[in-house]
Amino acid sequence: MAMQKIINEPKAFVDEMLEGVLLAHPESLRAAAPRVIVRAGGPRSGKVGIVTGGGSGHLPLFMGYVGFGLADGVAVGDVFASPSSEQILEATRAVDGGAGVLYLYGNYSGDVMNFDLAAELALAEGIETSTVLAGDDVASAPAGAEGRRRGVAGIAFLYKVAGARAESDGSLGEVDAVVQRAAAGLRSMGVALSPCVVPAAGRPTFSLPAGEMEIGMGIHGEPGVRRGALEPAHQIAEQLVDHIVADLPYKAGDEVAVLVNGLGATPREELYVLYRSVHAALAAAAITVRRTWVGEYATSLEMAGASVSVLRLDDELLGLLDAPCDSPFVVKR
Amino acid sequence: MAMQKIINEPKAFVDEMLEGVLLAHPESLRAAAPRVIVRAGGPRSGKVGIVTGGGSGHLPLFMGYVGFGLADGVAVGDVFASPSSEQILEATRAVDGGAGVLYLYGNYSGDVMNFDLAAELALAEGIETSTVLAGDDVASAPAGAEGRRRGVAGIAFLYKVAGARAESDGSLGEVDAVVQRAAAGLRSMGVALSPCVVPAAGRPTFSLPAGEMEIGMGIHGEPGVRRGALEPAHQIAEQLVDHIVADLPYKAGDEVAVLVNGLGATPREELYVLYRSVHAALAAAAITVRRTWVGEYATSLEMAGASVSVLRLDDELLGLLDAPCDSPFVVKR
Amino acid sequence: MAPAPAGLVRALSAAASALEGSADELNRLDGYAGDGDLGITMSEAARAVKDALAASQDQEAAQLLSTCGAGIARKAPSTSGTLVATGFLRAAKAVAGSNGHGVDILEQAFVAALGGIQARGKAAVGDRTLVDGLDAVCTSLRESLQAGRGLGEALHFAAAAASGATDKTVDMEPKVGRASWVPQRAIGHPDAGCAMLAIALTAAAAEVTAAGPGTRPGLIC
Amino acid sequence: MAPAPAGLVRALSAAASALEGSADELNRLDGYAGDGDLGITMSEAARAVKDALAASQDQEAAQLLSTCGAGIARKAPSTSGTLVATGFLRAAKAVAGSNGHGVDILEQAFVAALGGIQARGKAAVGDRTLVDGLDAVCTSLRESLQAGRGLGEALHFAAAAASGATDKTVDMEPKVGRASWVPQRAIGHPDAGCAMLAIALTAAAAEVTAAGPGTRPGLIC
Ligand SMILES: Nc1ncnc2c1ncn2[C@@H]1O[C@H](COP(=O)(O)OP(=O)(O)O)[C@@H](O)[C@H]1O
Ligand SMILES: Nc1ncnc2c1ncn2[C@@H]1O[C@H](COP(=O)(O)OP(=O)(O)O)[C@@H](O)[C@H]1O
Ligand SMILES: [Mg+2]
Ligand SMILES: [Mg+2]
Ligand SMILES: [Mg+2]
Ligand SMILES: [Mg+2]
Repeated sequence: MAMQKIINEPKAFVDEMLEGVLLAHPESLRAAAPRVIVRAGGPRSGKVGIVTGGGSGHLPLFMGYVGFGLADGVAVGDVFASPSSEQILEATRAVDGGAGVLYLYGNYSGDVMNFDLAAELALAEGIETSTVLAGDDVASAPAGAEGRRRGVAGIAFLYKVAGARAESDGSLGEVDAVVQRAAAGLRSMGVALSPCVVPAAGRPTFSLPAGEMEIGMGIHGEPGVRRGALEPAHQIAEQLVDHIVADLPYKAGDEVAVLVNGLGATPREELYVLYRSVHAALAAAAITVRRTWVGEYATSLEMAGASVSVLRLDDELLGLLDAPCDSPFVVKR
Repeated sequence: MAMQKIINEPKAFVDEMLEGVLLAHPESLRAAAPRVIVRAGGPRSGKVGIVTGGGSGHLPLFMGYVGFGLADGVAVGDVFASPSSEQILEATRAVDGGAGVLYLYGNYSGDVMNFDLAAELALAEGIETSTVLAGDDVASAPAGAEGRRRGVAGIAFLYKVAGARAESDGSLGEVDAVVQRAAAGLRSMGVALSPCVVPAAGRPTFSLPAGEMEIGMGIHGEPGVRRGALEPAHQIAEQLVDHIVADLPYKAGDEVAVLVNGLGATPREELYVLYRSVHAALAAAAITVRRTWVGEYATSLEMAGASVSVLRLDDELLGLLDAPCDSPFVVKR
Repeated sequence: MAPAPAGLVRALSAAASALEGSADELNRLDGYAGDGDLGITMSEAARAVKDALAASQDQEAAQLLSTCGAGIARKAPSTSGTLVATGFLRAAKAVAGSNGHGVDILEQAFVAALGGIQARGKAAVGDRTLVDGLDAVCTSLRESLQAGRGLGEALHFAAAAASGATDKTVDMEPKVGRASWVPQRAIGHPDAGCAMLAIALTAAAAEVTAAGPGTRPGLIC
Repeated sequence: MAPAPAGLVRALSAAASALEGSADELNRLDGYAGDGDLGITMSEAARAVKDALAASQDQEAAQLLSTCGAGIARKAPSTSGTLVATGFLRAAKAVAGSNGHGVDILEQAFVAALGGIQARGKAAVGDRTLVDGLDAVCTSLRESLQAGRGLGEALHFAAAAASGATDKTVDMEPKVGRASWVPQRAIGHPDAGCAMLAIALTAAAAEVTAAGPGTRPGLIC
């Protein structure tokens, strides 16, 4: 399998991508240091800063969530690899407006270690930080071991909640608390239909024969919970919703927001076919969908597949979801 | 090649997709008739209505451009197939606010015939219409035969211009005139790296060996102008820009908006790598990029590849591009 | 109101079946320089025709043709589908306003269809479209009329004329439609829309000839 | 300020080369239940070490170890890269504050590295990580110290201990990191991080033994 990619030297992929982003969106984004991107406007004094980061290859994750009503800065790793603590520290310094900085990112041990290290270094410089991890993928560890779960597309809801609360001048503790509450009621699960190719590796991350699918696969191609024949959309939807609803558990009468996320190569049309059955499966569990996001919110290069995320709502969370946000990648009015 | 798709019965694909869209976005969209989608709010009296339409499989095209500051209604065809004149007429009736209706769609003979037929039927009912065709693909016919060119992703700019002018209460003639001017200064060209599979057909639309690319391919897999070995991103960018700039011709000193569009499976990261070189190639021609859109604005299911569109700007067009718009698929603030 | 003649019903049904059976071939021909969907479109059109026929018991010929046209326009709104629908609708009008009986009314129907299709599609003879086939069919029907041929024979001549026109398109450059975007790729293959017409007419002619003595010979009335 | 001993430079260089040469193998092992990138990460780490060595002429041992750690942290910030970087930085501190000469200071360095890695990664012995290998190495170095072994011999024993610990991981369930998400898929294969430690130590031991009489025997000072 040759790489059907529009790239130059694989080694230059991340840096050239960043150059392109900065050329395309100079009014929105600027580089505070190599591979450290922040909002062009700089930190607003008194606002809690929000720093995120992770591997490249997941756009709009993570950089795409740097913008008004979202995060303030991002440390950009190599493809599917953690950024360094040095980059995270640079981002932290650049977005600090004196009210402390929230670290919001996915639960991967490389990222955790580097963010923790950066937090220690930031504190030594007098910048207080607080951390919320997205660990929404129910396929990655059983109930009772939630702390070990990896973060996937559901983090999009957390950025929205965190950013809106920070824009409305919440304190670091207040922002942290509402995002923790959101994270506690957030569950995701996905299905992969084809692998992707990391440019520097030049080979598919895994092999999946045509006609098969893998339920529960991670966004870097981490093995899932079950591989089998490709099933119709409605069966896929039912399984994903069953796992998600069984896990929290969501109760009849709950109101939720739903995200149907494409992993990269799956057409938007298919995401809506999937959502149709997700909606029905949730309705069957007497769970009401109040808000629906459908599209690419966290990808794995050109992987085919989709994930479903469900966020339990309360009035405050609904209000924060409805607040406007604006980045070159994610806009809500 | 099995179909690695999240679907149910291929025959039900379009209707199930539409059900999903309406379930996901009830506050924004409603069905005025089978496969006829309009803005939920109904027509605003005195505003020029904008109707579009075309085959399915191109989301966000065409339905995604129904929203505030964009189009008002869409006739949804089968995958890659024209909608019927009956659907177009229904959309026309549903969006008519008494100020006439602009038909804005891509130059494909099936669509042209059905929109023309609908226009005759609408006129018989007392609804005045006017038509602007997107024919931006320079690869589809030589200079001098612009009228035969097919429409591709550049139409996104035309929706933006048309919708903004209509929201600011332009007359049908005024809206038509500014969109015609935009269309006259709009050029696009693309490259395909892999085919897509139409669900009802079950086979790839064309075959393209790994390691090859086809420059100038149409968004339904229509043959392009040249097939050859896959080249680095910067060479692809230079060729696309050369064709585009030579065609209008854009002059040194011109200001333009640029759209780098993904065809479906190509990661956003690659689109930015491509934009980096597009920007450089335009700068080398002394053309200044004032606005940049990067993402999926017109897809071909899971086709891999990208297109570049260039819109010559003047003050009015720039202002219309910067006006807000809001649909479930396309939001600008 | 006289019900549509059995010959017309059988001819249309045979043409529809032949198009369904040639779907892959038509997709293939349309694929050389077009988008490879003519077989899909014509299968939809064939289904629309069969639906119209199934509900045709009491309809007269003009009404049946008009129902076919409306159904095709609704179900198969591609370039060729829309044009064929236009052809049916124009033929229906011509038939309703005529007192012809045999080959004369068939000729009037096809001339009307061609006129409507050219008005809608703006293709000239020689542009390498189904207009080339239709033009040859109209010429052939006029000759059959002058030669005093019977309906079945005239249909066979018309089918042969459509096939001949199709063969001629092999070396022609497409001037309109999708195929005109890459004209050189079409050369060496017949035009798909023209081939479609030949397939439909050949099947209709064979069916009318095969129709036993129990069926009424008239096609239109 | 004494420059770093040639033995240390050669041992680090040999370990780095061995890791680069084992990249595919390490990717493969990490792929069974992880994300298959340990070889890529360790190649980056090896390059960072070599860059540090190339600029090491006048650095003393503690400074060289610290430069290695900082370089790895910057260039290879994955789980294992960050942990290895932490290990180097802690070892550097231990070495700088010690008056040891031979196996004693080596043991102090490894104990400090293990402590730092456990503080950062929160893995216990038995969780099936490189902590298992490091723990076995520390035990082995303590024994070598008590047994009065020389530096080269102690290093060989340490490498053997790391290999033995790696073998033991084959039947162990992963309790932390990526592999813990699909613990059953790891069984039957050794832990990749543990294997990485064994490969590095084996190469270092071989290099130190092979070092001719012209080189200084000391590893740290
Ligand atoms: N303007 C036209 N007038 C008459 N026939 C046309 C015209 N354009 C195309 N055709 C015919 O239609 C055929 C293609 O039909 P179809 O596949 O339905 O078109 P598309 O897929 O482009 O909508 C061509 O082979 C040609 O015979
Ligand atoms: N918490 C931890 N503490 C110590 N070692 C760990 C820990 N988590 C993982 N490891 C080691 O790291 C190895 C994987 O490293 P690496 O591939 O760099 O991780 P990742 O790709 O998940 O960031 C594992 O084989 C294991 O030995
Ligand atoms: Mg990794
Ligand atoms: Mg078509
Ligand atoms: Mg076609
Ligand atoms: Mg790994």
